Amino acid sequence: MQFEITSDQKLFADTFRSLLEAKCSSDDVRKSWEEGAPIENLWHEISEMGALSIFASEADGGLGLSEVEMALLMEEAGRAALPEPFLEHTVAVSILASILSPSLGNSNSTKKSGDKIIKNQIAELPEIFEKAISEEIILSPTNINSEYVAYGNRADFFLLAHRPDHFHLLEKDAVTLHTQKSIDEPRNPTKVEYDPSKETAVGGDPALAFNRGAVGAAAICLGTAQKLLDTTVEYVKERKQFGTSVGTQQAVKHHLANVAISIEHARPNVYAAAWHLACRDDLNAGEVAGEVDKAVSSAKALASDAANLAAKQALQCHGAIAYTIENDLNFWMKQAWVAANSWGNSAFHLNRISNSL
Amino acid sequence: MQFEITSDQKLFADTFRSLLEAKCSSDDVRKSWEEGAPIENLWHEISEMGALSIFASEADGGLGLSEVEMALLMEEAGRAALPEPFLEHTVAVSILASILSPSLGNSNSTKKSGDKIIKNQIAELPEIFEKAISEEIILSPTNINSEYVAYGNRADFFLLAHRPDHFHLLEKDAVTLHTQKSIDEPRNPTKVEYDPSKETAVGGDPALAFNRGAVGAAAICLGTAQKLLDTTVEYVKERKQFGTSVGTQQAVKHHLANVAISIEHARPNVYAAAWHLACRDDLNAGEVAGEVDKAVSSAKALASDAANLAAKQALQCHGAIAYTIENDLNFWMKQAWVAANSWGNSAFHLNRISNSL
Amino acid sequence: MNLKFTAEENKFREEVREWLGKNIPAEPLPSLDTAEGFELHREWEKKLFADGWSVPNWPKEFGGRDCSITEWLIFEEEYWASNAPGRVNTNGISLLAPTIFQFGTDEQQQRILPKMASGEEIWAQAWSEPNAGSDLASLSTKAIADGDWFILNGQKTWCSRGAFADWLFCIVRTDPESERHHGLSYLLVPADTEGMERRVFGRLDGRPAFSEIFFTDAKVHKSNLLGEAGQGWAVAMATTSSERGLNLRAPGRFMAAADKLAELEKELSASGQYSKQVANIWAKSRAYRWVCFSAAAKLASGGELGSTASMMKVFWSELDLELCALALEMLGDRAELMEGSPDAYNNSSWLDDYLFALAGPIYAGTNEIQRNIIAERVLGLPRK
Amino acid sequence: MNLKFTAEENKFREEVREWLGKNIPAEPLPSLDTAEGFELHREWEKKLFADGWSVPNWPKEFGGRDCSITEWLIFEEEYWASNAPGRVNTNGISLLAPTIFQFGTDEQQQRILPKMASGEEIWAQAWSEPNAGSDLASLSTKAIADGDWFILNGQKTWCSRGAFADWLFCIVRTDPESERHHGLSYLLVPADTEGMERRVFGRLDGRPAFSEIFFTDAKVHKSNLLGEAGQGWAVAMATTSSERGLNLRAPGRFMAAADKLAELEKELSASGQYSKQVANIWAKSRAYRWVCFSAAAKLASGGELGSTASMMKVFWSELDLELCALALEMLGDRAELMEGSPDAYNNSSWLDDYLFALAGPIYAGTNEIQRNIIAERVLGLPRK
Repeated sequence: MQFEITSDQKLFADTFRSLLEAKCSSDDVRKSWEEGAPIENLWHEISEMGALSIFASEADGGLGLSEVEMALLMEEAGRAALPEPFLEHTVAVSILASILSPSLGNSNSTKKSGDKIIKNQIAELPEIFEKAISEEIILSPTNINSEYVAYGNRADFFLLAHRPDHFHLLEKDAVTLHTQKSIDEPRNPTKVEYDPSKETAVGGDPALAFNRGAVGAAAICLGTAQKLLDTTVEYVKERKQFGTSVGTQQAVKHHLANVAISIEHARPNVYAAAWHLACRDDLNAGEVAGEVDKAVSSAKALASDAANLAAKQALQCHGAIAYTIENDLNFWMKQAWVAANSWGNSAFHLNRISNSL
Repeated sequence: MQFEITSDQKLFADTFRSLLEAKCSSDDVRKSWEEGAPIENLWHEISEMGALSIFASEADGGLGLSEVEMALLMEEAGRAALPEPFLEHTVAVSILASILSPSLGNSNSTKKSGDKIIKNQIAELPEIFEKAISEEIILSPTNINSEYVAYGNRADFFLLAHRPDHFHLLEKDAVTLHTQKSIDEPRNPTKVEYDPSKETAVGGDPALAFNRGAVGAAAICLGTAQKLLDTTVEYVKERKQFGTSVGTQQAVKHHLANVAISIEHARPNVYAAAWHLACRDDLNAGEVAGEVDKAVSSAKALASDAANLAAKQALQCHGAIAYTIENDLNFWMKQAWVAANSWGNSAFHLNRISNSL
Repeated sequence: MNLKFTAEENKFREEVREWLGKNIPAEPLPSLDTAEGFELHREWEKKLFADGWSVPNWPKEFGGRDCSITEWLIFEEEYWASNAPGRVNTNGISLLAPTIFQFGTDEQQQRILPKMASGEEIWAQAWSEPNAGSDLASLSTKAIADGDWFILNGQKTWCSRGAFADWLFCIVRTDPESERHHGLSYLLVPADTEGMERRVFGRLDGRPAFSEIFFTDAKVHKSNLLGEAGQGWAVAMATTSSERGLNLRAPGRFMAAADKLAELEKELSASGQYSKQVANIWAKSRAYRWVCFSAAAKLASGGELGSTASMMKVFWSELDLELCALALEMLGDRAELMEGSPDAYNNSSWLDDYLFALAGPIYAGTNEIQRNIIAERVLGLPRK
Repeated sequence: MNLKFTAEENKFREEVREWLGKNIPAEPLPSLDTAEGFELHREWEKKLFADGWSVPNWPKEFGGRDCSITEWLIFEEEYWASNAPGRVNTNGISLLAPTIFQFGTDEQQQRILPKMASGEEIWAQAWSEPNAGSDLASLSTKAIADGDWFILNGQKTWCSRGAFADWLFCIVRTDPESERHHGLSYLLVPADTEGMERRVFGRLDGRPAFSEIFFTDAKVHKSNLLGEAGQGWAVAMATTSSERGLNLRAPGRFMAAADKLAELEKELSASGQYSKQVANIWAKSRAYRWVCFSAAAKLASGGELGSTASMMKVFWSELDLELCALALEMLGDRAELMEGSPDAYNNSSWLDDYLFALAGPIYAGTNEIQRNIIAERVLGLPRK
C-alpha cells in the first residue's frame, strides 16, 4: 500500500496545468463560450503533450498510462474549466485502444480486460484509432446511463452503446444529431439517432467506459471545486463590507472550511477509484466488480457533493457579484453543477452502492 | 381563518406554566429522576387545575376542551421536563371520554367522531373514567405503532390496541409487564402482555389516539426545544473563553439562530395540527383523513427535527459542561431525543406523508 | 383559534380560481427578463388590473379590493397553483408600495400607485452600489439639492428589472458631508431622466435581468423625494422589513412548487429514494403556510413581525433552494438543459427556478446577516 | 501510487485476524467506565500486550512490533471489524505516548512506556479546568518548584477515565507570574499523590466516566516533568496534533460501524427509505480510509499533517454522530432503551455509541475552533 502520486505523475499533471494556465485562461474560456468556438490551437497543444493518448500503448504511439493519470489531468481540466470534449474523447480512445490491443499493458497492470472484441470489426478501426490519438478526429462515447453525448456537436465519430454489452462506431454523417443547449454552454449534449447493425458493432465494455467517465467527471468536480474555493478565498480577503474584510466573518470562514474539508475528503477517494480501475484485473478474484464499482461510486458521490457545496458557498460568499455572466466565477459554478450531475449524480451512485451493500 | 391563540387558551397555558415553575423546578425534576419517584403532590395539583380532564365534557366534571389546549399544556410540560405520564393519561382519557359520550362537544366542533363504541363494554367504565379525570388512577394507552407503553410502571389501567380497530381495557393486575430502562429515566417504557377477549374490548379509535399522541409529543418537542434554546442563550452570554463571551462568536450565534428558526417554523404547524384534530368532523368531506394525518405528520416531523437540532446545538454551545448528568441540561436533551423519537419519529411521519402525496 | 376559512374567504378563493381559470395565457409567456417577455408580462399586469386582481390587498381607490391579509394569502395560493405568469412589477408592488403608503404624500400616492397597479409604470430597485452591497450604508451616490431639483452623480448596480423598467427607486446621499446612515434620502427617478444611463448585464442564465445605472448631473424633481430629506435610511428600512416579510414570498409559491415536486417524483422515480426528501419539503411548505397565517393574525390584530421576518426569510429562501436542487437531481441528465433545448423538461422551468432561487439567500440582506439579526435581536446575544 | 497491500501487509492482516479470532472475549465486556469493566479492560490490555498487539506500531523495546503506519491502519481495521473490546488506555497510548516519544528522557521512556503498553498503568488526561475549556491557555493550576518537587494547587476537570486511572498527564502553571501560553509545564502525576483528591462524576449515561481533580499542596517529583519547564504549551500542542490526527480515530472504527449500519438497515427496514443515507455514510467511511492511507504515505515519506488533522477531526466526528443518529432513527422505539433493558437492541450499543459520539465535536478542540484553524491556517483567511 503506497498511496502517493509519483513524481512522474505529478510532473505530467503540472505540465498539463502549465499548458492550460497559458492557453486556457479565464479570458480564453470566456471567448470560447461567447463565440461558441473552441480555443484556438488548444486541442493541438493538448495532443502535442500526449494527453489524448494516455490509454494508447507506447508501441501505438501513446503514453501507455492509466486511469490514475487520466484523473490527474481531468482535475486540471476542471480547474481550468477546459471547454473541450477532453474527458469524452479520452474515454472513447480507451475503448478503442483495448479493442485493438486486448493485451495492452499499463503502468500498474500486466493484464487488462473488460473491453470485448467483436470479430467482424470495422476494417478502418486502426486508422480511426491513429487519428484519434493524434488530433485529427474527435470521438464521443455514449454513457450507458444517459441519453446524451456531451460535445456531440464536435464529434467526428461516435461510440454508441446500443446494448450494455458492446459499442457501435459510426461516423457523424451516418447518424442524426439532436443537439441540446446546456447551462454549461460548450457541452452541447446531443441525442444521437442511429441504426445499429453487425457492420457497426465494434465491441468494448460500456460498463467499464461508464466507470472511467465517472472517475474522470469526479476528478473534474475536484478541480472545479478547488478553483471555486481558491477564487472565493482571494475574493473574501479583498472584499470589504462594514469596514472589514468579509473573510474575517466567522460564518464565511466556516462556509469555506466546510468546502475545504469536503474536497480534501473526496480527493484521495477519486485517486483510489482511478487506481482500482487501472488495476481491476489484479485485484483478488470475486471482489473485483463490487470493489471497483463501489470505489468509483463513492468517489463520484463525494466529489459531486464537494463540487455542489463549493459552487453554493462560492456564490454565497461572493454575494451578488457572482450572480452574473460578467463574473468569471459563472463558468466554474456551471461546470460544477453539470459535472456533479453527469456520469451519474450523487443519488445515482449512492443507489449503486446501496444495491451492492 | 383566525390563527390566534385566544386569551382563554393563553391564560390556561400560563396557569399551567406557573404551576410547573413552582412545583416542577429543575431541582424537583432531578430529585424525581434520582429517586425514581414522582414529584410529591404534583399529580394532585395538575388534577386540581383540571388538566387531567381537558377532554371530559363539563357535564362529566371536565373542561370540555380540545386538542388545541392539550397541545398548549404539553408544550409547557416539555418546557418543564415534567416527569409524569401526562400525555399518555390525557390521550387515554380522551379515548374513554368519547366512548362514553359519543356526542361529546368541544369548543370548536359540535360533532365528534372517531372513537367507536362496543356494545358489551365493561360495566365499570363510567366509574373508571370518573377516577381517571380526578387523580385516583392513571391510565396508559398503547400506541398502534409501538410495542411499548410509556410510564407503564405507573399505570393502574391499560388501554391496549390489540387490533387497529379498537382498544381493550385491563387493570394492571390482569396483565404482565416487561419494563424497560429508558435514557429518559422516568418513562420506563413497558411491554404489556395480555389476553384480549370480548370482555375486555371497549372500542375507541387507535388511529385517532395515535394522532393525538403525535400532536402531544410534537408539542412536548417544542417546549423542550424552547427550553434548551433559552438555557443555552443564557449560558453563552455568561460563559467566557478567549477573553470574551462565547455568545459573541458568530458560529454560536448562527447555531442558535438556526434553532430559533426551526422552532418558530414548527410551532404554528403543531397548533394547526391540533386544531385539525379537534375539528376533524367539520372539515370538508373527502379531505378529512388526508388533511388531518398530513397536518399531524408534518407537525411531528418538524417538531422532532427542531427538538433534535436544539439538543445538538445546546450541547455543542455549552461544550463539555453539558456532557454530564450533573448539569440540568441533560434532562431536556434526553427528553428531546425521546420525544422526537416517540409517537412516530421524523422518518415515520415523512413516510406517512409520502404515502399520501 | 379557528382555521376554517369563512364563507367570504371561500367565496373569494372561488372567484380568484375562476378568474385565473379563464384568463391565464394558454402558452407560458417568455421570460420577463427579455425585452419581448417584459412587455407581454406588462400586458398581463394590465389584464389583472382590469379585473381588480393586480393588487387585491390595496385600497380600492388605487386599484385594489381592500382584501384582508388572509385573502391575499388565499389569492397567492390560487395564483401560484394555477401556473399563472410571474409578476413583472413585484419590486414596485412589494418593496416600494408599502413605503409609499407609509411615507408618500397624497399627491405621490395618487400619481404613482394607480399606474403601478395597472402595469403602466414598472419599477426597479436601485439601492446597491459596487462598494455598497450588504453594507448598504456605505453608499456614495450623491443627489445635491438645487432649487426644485436634485442633481445626481454616482453609480448604482444590481438593479433587477433595470433593463426595461420605467422608474427606479433609489437611496442617495443628499448631504455630501454625511456618513453611514445619516444624510441619505429616498428618491424616485424616471428612467428617461437626462444624464442617467443604464448598462444592462446578464444574470447567470445570460438574460438581461440587471442593469448598472450611471448618473451624471442627472436632474430629478423634488416632488420625487419620498419622506423627508436626510431620513432616507429610516424610510428605506421600512421597505426592507416588507422585503423580508410577508409581502415578498407568500407560501402559495412554495406550496405549489412542493406539489409539483411530488408530481415530478411520481413521474420520474420508482425507487422511492427521494420520497423522504420530497415529504420533508412538502411538510416545510405547509409549515411555512401556517407561519404566514399566524403572522397574518398578528398583523391583523395590530402586532408587528419585527425580526420574525428574518426567520421567515432564511426559511423560505433555503426551502426554495433545497426544493429546486432536488428537482434537478431527479431530472438527472436533463437538469442542465436550457430553454430552447428540444428535450428540456417543462421548458426548463426547474433550472430557471433554481437559478432564481440561488439569489434568495443573498438579496434583501444575506442569510448570514439575517442570522446575526435573529441572534442579536430575537435571542439577545451580544453584538461584540 | 500502488494501493495493493504487499505480501507482508497481507500476512500481517492475517495474523491480526487470527489472533483476534482466538482471543476476543466470548461475551462483550461491561463498560470500561464502570469499576468492574475498567479492570476487565485492563486484563484485556494485558492479553493484547502479552502477544505484542497492544501497541503494534511502537518500537519492540517498549512492547511494540515496529509496524508501519499502514500496518497500524490494517490492525485497526481488523480490530474494529472483529468487535473487540474498547481500549481503556487510549488516552495514554494515543495522546500521551507520542509526546513521551518526542520529549521524554530515556529514563522516562523506560519507566513509563512498557507499563502503559501492558496496561499495568492506565493514564487519564487532566488538562481542562472549570474556566479553561476550549481556551486552554487560561488555565490556572499552579505547580511551584521546591527543590526536587513541584507543589501543586488548583483544580482540573473533565478528566476522562479519571475515576480509575493510575496516572494523570497535566498541564500546569509553573511560573505563577506568567499569563496565557507562557510559563506552563507538562507534568505527569501519580493518582495516589498525597494532596490530590478526585471527585468522580457521571457522563450522560450516568457512568462514572469523568473526575474532577483537586490539588492541595500535592507534591510531584520533578522526574515527572515532561519536556522543559515553561515549555508546556509547545509540548502539549504536539500531543494535540496527535489527538486530532491519525492516532485518535483510525478509519477501521467507522468502516466497521458503517458495515453494521448497513446490516441494521437490512434487518429493520424494508422500505429503502434509509438506503441513500446509509450508502452516503458507507461512502464517507471509505473516503476517510483513503484519506488516512494518503496521510500515512505523507507521514512515511517525512511529511507532516499540519492542519489537515483539523479537517480529519471535523470529518470523522461528524460522520460518527450522523452514523449513530441514523441507527437510532432506524431503531425507532427501541432507540431509547438502555443497557439492562430486556429488549435493548444489541445490548444498547448504538445508544452507547451515540452518547460517545456526541462528545466528538467538542473535545480535542471544538469543531468550531477546528474550522477557524482550517480557515486561517489552511486557507489563509485573516484572523481579524
